[in-house]
Amino acid sequence: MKNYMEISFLAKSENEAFARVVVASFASQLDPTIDEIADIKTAVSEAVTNSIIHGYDEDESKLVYLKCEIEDNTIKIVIEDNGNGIENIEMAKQPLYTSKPELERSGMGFTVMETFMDEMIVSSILGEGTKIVMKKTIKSNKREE
Amino acid sequence: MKNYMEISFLAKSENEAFARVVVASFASQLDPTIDEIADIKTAVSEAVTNSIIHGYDEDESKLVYLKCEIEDNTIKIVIEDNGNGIENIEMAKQPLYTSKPELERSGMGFTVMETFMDEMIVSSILGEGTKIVMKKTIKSNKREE
Amino acid sequence: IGEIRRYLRDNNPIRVSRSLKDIAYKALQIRERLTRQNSKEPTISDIAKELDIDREDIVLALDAIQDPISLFDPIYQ
Ligand SMILES: Nc1ncnc2c1ncn2[C@@H]1O[C@H](COP(=O)(O)OP(=O)(O)O)[C@@H](O)[C@H]1O
Ligand SMILES: Nc1ncnc2c1ncn2[C@@H]1O[C@H](COP(=O)(O)OP(=O)(O)O)[C@@H](O)[C@H]1O
Ligand SMILES: [Mg+2]
Ligand SMILES: [Mg+2]
Repeated sequence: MKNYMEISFLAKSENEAFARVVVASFASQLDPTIDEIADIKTAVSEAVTNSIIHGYDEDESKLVYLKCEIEDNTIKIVIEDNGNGIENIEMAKQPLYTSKPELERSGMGFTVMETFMDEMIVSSILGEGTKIVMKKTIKSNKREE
Repeated sequence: MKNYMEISFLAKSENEAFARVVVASFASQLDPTIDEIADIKTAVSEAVTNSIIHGYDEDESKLVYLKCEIEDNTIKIVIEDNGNGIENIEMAKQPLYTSKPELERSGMGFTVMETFMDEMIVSSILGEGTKIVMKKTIKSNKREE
Repeated sequence: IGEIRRYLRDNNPIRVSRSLKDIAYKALQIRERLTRQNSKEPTISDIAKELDIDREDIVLALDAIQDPISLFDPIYQ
């Protein structure tokens, strides 16, 4: 199976739940389990929240870009912003590292994305923006019944 | 309240259900009733189906474009394709008119959109594509409580 | 082979499609109850509050029990 969609939306916190459901609904074509969809939704939430809070400093006039590609049983999700960018990606990916401790961030966003998805790649240019590419293969629909 | 999103997706029939969930879930920010959500979903389904079947003759490599804008209690939905276009819009809008009777189309798509939404405007250029603009104001969240 | 079958059955995780239907039926029950209680249709937030899930998730769930979309029905029903 092959499918594709892309969406952009304002960097408003209300749109985080929206983005999660958009991806969940697109991914549902792969007939995932509840756990698999929960993993995907959590990873998307973390990435979108990062774009809103860190990328755009909550400037609600900016846009977050999301692309989904399905190929066979794998969904590839790309989340991008044209925001602040990350100076040191290795440091940012460390568990518990956060540049906004004052907002009571947990610093676990990247760790969650890496744990819940099969693959996660971060690329970023300071002052230009950040792009997260995540992949997950839905294995469960290969079962015999 | 103000919000905005735009999405594009392949002209595959699977994406009709996806598109209506995307719009309905965006519209849920206006706190509609289940009935109001059903109206919006039905209208979006009709417009997206038209783009896939009539605009693109089911060429799944083409893209359907959808934009949603929320302002106060009104949602504006724009659905566009770069497909065949409509020669005579007035005729196309007539109840029961269909150019594809062989596909057992009902010819009621435009009538449904007009009935379920507060406003519907069709524009089209033959050989270039079709654009449907629909609006609906959600009244239920104006209720006193 | 019987054992493998049983293993597969016992470890057959719940499909999302199934759980969405459960949520949707619950949402419709809550709608019935609230409509009776308040003599008006509840909004999606009213229902979301009772189920303690996002409005968007209820929309997704309700779509899972939608009749196969019929382009004929809405007008004539
Ligand atoms: N989209 C982004 N734009 C700019 N900086 C980001 C972005 N995403 C993550 N970061 C940086 O990486 C750090 C770690 O991110 P994360 O693991 O999600 O933790 P948290 O969001 O709790 O701070 C953030 O504190 C921030 O400095
Ligand atoms: N996006 C479109 N591109 C080209 N033609 C269209 C499009 N949408 C509608 N039409 C034309 O308008 C007619 C009426 O549309 P509709 O009321 O939805 O009925 P039906 O889809 O059942 O034919 C179609 O048969 C088709 O000729
Ligand atoms: Mg984070
Ligand atoms: Mg039609």
